[in-house]
Amino acid sequence: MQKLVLTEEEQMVRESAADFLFKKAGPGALREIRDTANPKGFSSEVWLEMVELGWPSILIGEAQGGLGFSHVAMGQIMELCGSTLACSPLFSTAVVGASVLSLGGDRLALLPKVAAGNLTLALAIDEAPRHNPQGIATRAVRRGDGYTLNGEKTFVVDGNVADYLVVSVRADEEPEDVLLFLVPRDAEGVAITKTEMVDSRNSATVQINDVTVESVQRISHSGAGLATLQKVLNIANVHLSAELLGIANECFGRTLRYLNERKQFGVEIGSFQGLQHRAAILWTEIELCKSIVLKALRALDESPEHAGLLASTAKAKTCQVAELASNEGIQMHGGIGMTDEFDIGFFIKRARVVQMLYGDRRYHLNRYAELRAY
Amino acid sequence: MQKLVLTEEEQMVRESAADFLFKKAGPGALREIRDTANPKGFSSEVWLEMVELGWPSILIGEAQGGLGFSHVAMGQIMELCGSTLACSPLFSTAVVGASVLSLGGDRLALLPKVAAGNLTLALAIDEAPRHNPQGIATRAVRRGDGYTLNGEKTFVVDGNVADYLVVSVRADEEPEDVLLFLVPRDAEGVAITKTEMVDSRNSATVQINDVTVESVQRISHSGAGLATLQKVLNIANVHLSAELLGIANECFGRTLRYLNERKQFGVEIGSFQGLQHRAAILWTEIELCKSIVLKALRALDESPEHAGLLASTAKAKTCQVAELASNEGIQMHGGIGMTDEFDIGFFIKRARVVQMLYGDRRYHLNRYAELRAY
Amino acid sequence: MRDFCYSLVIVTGNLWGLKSLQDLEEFRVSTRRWLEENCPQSMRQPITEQDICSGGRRFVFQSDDQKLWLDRMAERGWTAPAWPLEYGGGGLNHDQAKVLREEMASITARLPLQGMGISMIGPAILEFGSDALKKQHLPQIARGEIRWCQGYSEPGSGSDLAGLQTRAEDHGDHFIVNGQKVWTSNADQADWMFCLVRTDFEVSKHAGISLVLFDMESAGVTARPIRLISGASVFCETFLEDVRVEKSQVVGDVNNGWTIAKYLLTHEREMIGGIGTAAGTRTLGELATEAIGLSDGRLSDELLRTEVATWEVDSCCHQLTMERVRDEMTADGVGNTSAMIKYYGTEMNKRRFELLMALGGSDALHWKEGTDTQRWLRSKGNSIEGGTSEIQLNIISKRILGLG
Amino acid sequence: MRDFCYSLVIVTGNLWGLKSLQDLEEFRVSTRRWLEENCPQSMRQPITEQDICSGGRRFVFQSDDQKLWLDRMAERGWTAPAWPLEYGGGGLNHDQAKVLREEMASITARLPLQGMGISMIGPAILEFGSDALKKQHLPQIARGEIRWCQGYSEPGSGSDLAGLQTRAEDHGDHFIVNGQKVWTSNADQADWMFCLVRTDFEVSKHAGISLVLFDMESAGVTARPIRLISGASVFCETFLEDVRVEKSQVVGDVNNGWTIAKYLLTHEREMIGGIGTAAGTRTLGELATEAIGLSDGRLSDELLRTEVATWEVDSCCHQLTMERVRDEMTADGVGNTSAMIKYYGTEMNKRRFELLMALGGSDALHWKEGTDTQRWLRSKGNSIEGGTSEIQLNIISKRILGLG
Repeated sequence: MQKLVLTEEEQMVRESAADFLFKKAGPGALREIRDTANPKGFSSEVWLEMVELGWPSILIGEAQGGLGFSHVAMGQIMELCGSTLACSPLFSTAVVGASVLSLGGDRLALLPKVAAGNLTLALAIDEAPRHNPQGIATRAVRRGDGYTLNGEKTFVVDGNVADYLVVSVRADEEPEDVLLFLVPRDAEGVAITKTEMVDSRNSATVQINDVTVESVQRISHSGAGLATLQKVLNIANVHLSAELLGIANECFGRTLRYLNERKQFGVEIGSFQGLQHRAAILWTEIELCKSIVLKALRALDESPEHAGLLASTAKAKTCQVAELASNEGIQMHGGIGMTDEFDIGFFIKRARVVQMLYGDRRYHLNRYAELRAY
Repeated sequence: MQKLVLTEEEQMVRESAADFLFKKAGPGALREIRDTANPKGFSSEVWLEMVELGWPSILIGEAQGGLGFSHVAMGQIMELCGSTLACSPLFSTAVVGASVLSLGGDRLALLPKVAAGNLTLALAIDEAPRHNPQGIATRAVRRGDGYTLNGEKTFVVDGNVADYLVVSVRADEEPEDVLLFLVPRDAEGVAITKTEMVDSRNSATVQINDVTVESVQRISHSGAGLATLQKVLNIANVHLSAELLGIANECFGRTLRYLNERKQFGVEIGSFQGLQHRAAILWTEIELCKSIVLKALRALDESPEHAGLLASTAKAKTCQVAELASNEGIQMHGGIGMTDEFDIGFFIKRARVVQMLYGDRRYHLNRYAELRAY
Repeated sequence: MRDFCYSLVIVTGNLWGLKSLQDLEEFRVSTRRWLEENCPQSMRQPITEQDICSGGRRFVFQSDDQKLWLDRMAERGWTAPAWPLEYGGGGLNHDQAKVLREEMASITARLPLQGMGISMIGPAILEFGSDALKKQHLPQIARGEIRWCQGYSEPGSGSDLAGLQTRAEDHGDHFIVNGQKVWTSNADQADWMFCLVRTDFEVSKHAGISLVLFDMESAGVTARPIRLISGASVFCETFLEDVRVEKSQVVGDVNNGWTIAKYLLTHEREMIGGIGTAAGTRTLGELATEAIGLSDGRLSDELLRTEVATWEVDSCCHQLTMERVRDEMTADGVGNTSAMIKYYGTEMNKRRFELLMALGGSDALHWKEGTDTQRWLRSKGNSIEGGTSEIQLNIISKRILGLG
Repeated sequence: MRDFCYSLVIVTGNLWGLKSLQDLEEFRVSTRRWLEENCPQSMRQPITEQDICSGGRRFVFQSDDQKLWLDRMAERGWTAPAWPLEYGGGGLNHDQAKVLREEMASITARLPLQGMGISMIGPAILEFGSDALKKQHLPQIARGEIRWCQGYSEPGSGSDLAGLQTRAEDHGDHFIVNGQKVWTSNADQADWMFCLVRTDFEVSKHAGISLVLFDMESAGVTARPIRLISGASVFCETFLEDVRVEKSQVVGDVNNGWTIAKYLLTHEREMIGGIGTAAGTRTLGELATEAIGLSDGRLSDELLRTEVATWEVDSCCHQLTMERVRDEMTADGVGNTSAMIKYYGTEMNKRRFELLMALGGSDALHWKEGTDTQRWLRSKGNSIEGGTSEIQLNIISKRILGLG
């Protein structure tokens, strides 16, 4: 069993990612995207550089033109995307999209394009405001060799910019399973509405009206759609946990610096034990998050049979701590933390979106208990 | 609507009770009862003085030889019994027992005896470790004019000393309702086992083997047993909330004094902001308890239709705060708080018993939500 | 039995109490009748932020009814029910004022006028001001003619309010004021400011402060709105450059401003503490039922069900505590207990909005003006403005618990 | 791609790493075989408090197997696997010691010997002691011949450990010690004490402390057990009256005891922090299922279900953190992070017992020796002994976060 420390190469990935992201994709970049109402929701320049760094190819096998590197390495990048609030299609394409295609097995041919950064994807699964991957009203009706799809999806991250949508549906002929289809964003009958989000990032609702798909667009083997989706969601949630860790950690770091700078009553506010103890507790909670996130990432690489339980453990814990860290961050910054001019507000906004995506703390605590059979 | 302050006479009851209880029935008295393994579990002298003060007659109507005074007044006494850890049959007899008989309606003739302190009662309803007043396996089978009872009851407070037990049973002829019977403790077929409790107070398990009761021993009107029991439990839980408030308040008061006395690092530990803020939060929570307890007591007197919701609100809140106050009490006392020699340990022990009796925080939060229809 | 029976005798003998209860009942009946006849139907709807009548020179009434209701209430002095009649108030005693509140609540009558004038500087002038100041300002406030803002915080002095640096130089019959205030609510809308300034730099920081009043149209006053994480806000930065303030406009004595500031902070705390109760709106349980539905009569997410019930229990206890504190109120007001009300109320409000966010799911993450999403972000400021939660806990531990 | 691909090259080239992994694998195989052959079956049962072998002059073995297991392990030095061979240890490196732990765990082999000697004073003597002290004490500890207790706390110095007042007067080749210690675990059972004493009253409080060793049978040593809220305890008050301590029994230099004390406190914290994990016993989820049952596959109390799951999630994260901290460990040990382990572990243990109390209902309120009820009360002391939670938070905020 691997030790719970980064290997040398994982550490190098982390350092080079930090180097790049803090320089090019920090909160200032997000502010610019928001204030210029950039319709793409990310900087093409930043994304191109990520591609050049090989990030979209990390999780893709060498046979499909990828690096076949580890979830642990990708998780370091995701954590730092949390710390910097970097906007890009990386998560939806290189984590979620690449995993769907790899695990689905039937559309491997697209993977080299993903690895090369020439194709972006978005997962369109939820239909209600609260995550429920099995609550699918979208229907597939068999028509000749293909299907006709009808339904509506919400909270589709990057749905407004991705080349392809991965859409979950149910067919009357296989009511127990979930079918996953690859649908071009510009297919006839697909209507996309970008949603203005609190974190100023991309999300969309997708209406699917009589959209015709061929059998070849189906991603999952017959009978394996639900299992594939669950595996993808485990992967997604572990990487979201890494992002939440990054958010919490950066919120805390900024707060700690402020505690050492801001003076009231003639002394640094960090000299007040009331704040010290809260900072110490928060630091401890973040240390716990570091451990579970690393463990869950390793499990994706080495023991996927534990990935479900560890994914829910990690998401439940990081949701709790990111909420605490972002709330404490604002409170300890005082009035200045409430102003839009100051960056700390961007972190609480992003935190809540990541918390909610693919299940919040409550969802994953419940799932944890279910997986533990109680 | 009455103001949320004590009336002059309620205040006088409170003061005279404090006067008596702190002098005669404090933790020292409890310690003596424990260390001498007093089989009665209370001091007869203290109980006689309570009788002389008229306490058992407070909730009994004037027509039945009582004072017909208020729940608010009785609640002050219960709160102070919490603060002093006073042992006596007051709660089981003068709060619960008197209420059962008054509300049941069929056995009013016993009330003058209760009012005069000549008869004690104990409520025997629970059969499992966690409160569930409707989970009754004890059966009543009709036999001639009376019934034969069989079953087993647990956590029967004062069951080892009371003259009469109030036993809840179900009969096949009225499966929907609960029947309440008055059973003499020394009736044939009743076997009482005193339980050693963590708070060194009285509790017992009661085995009921072919116990014959006459119809006249039935307390509740036909079809009204469950409703009576629920009303009694509302009353009981409000007064237990008052006791929990007293426990929390006294724990806090003792802790506050210790914070101002104990020196470490050359200063009083109460000068550390980390402890100050926790003390301030605890004080605030206790203030909230004072409000809900007073409101719930008033509701028993003035608007019993709200008593159910307010009883569960009060119990849920006071359970939470008594747990917090007793835990913080020990922690802030440090090592000395862990020694048996010091009194603070008696409070945490008593708190957990009162918390559990007739439903803990979880039970009452759930009941609150049910009563609010969600 | 001794003390106990004795006390019963006293009660029965309380005939004076009964008499005053009768008077109060008559007042209730006449008040109810008057409200029924004079409160326009449109002023009996639950009030939202946009419906508030804040008065002032620039205020534009949203309807004739709104103006009518203000005028009728102001005529009776019921915009400020407890102020003396001579200063435009209603002259009601504590119990009568409570009856008026209850009767207005029973027909959900809106408050005819709200703001810093009625709630903050009015009571302070009444308590500490000269007779001239009372005559000048109170009737204008009660009639809703002048809107006020509060100049307290500065960039360098937030929690440490007494560390303020705005400087007032003595020029004989007037001061010249220079400095910067932040978090001035509605400074860009208000007509007058009550403002803490330093009039003596030589003494200890609490001793050299004065409370002064000036017109916002005075030369040298500039207000600039602040954008918050929740979007546009009522807060401003206010710059004061050589602003002339007459000495007659000092409330109380020069260099005695800190006493009045503390008095006002108590009022403010109590006001903000009430925020957690959100009266008149639907309960959290109802909102939860609507958002996520019931299954078998229970909210369909068990964790949220528990959290909602816990919140409602705490909220009920907090509301009752505000009621109890008011009922126990002495002539000095609620005093330091307002720190508890403020602390707990703002924490409750933050918890409430976190729960609303959870109930709303991804829908609650949409960014739109005037939504709960913005109010959720805005709620984070509740435990900062008007004295942080940490300051409230300091007040409780030092002034109430005697620690440290 | 640059850095990234470069790094891949490095890994492939790490042949040395592979070689050492092979060695480790061989060590694992031989260890497994030896344990299989030498660990008595009865020593492969989960261990409870009563089964612990603490050694010492007065220790009575509970079985022949217990003695056999101790002797066999002591012979290989595996009672203290990482100590040098010359002092009776096993001479294993960090990775080998981990393998030994893992292999023992895989057959649930009990620790052959536990106590203050192995965990606390042994490592301290190894780090700070003279060669004579090492030769005198370490082999005896490793063979389980001498049991130790720790004389740290005093009635007046709990959290402020450095404020201790026990006085050691210099008498040339020895000290005469006078004072009182409290919370001395097993003082009435132990053979020797390691004890903090003040050897210089003139200097700052941290500078005048020494760590001395003495036999508990020395004249003037009296130990008296303390009764706790949870019943009988291993703790004692220890009175020291004119106790003679040889100067050769000072660990490290005179007046340098505080350095060693801090080192030992780190060890202690880490040990106590592990308490929250309760390895080898059933999970809280299993206990909950047994106590309150399932309905529709869910624990029949939804609130407890949530609380149990929350606890298990936190516990998993805490265990992984202990693992991670150990994996990251440098030559200096885990250092100040032990404060986090101690703080969180003890809070977890308290939460666990509160949940067990709730699960047990009224049955858990019965007062019997050796039950979870007593353990629940005992757990309250976890966040006090070995440095309170508040002290741990101070350590974190000052030494790790650099606050104040």
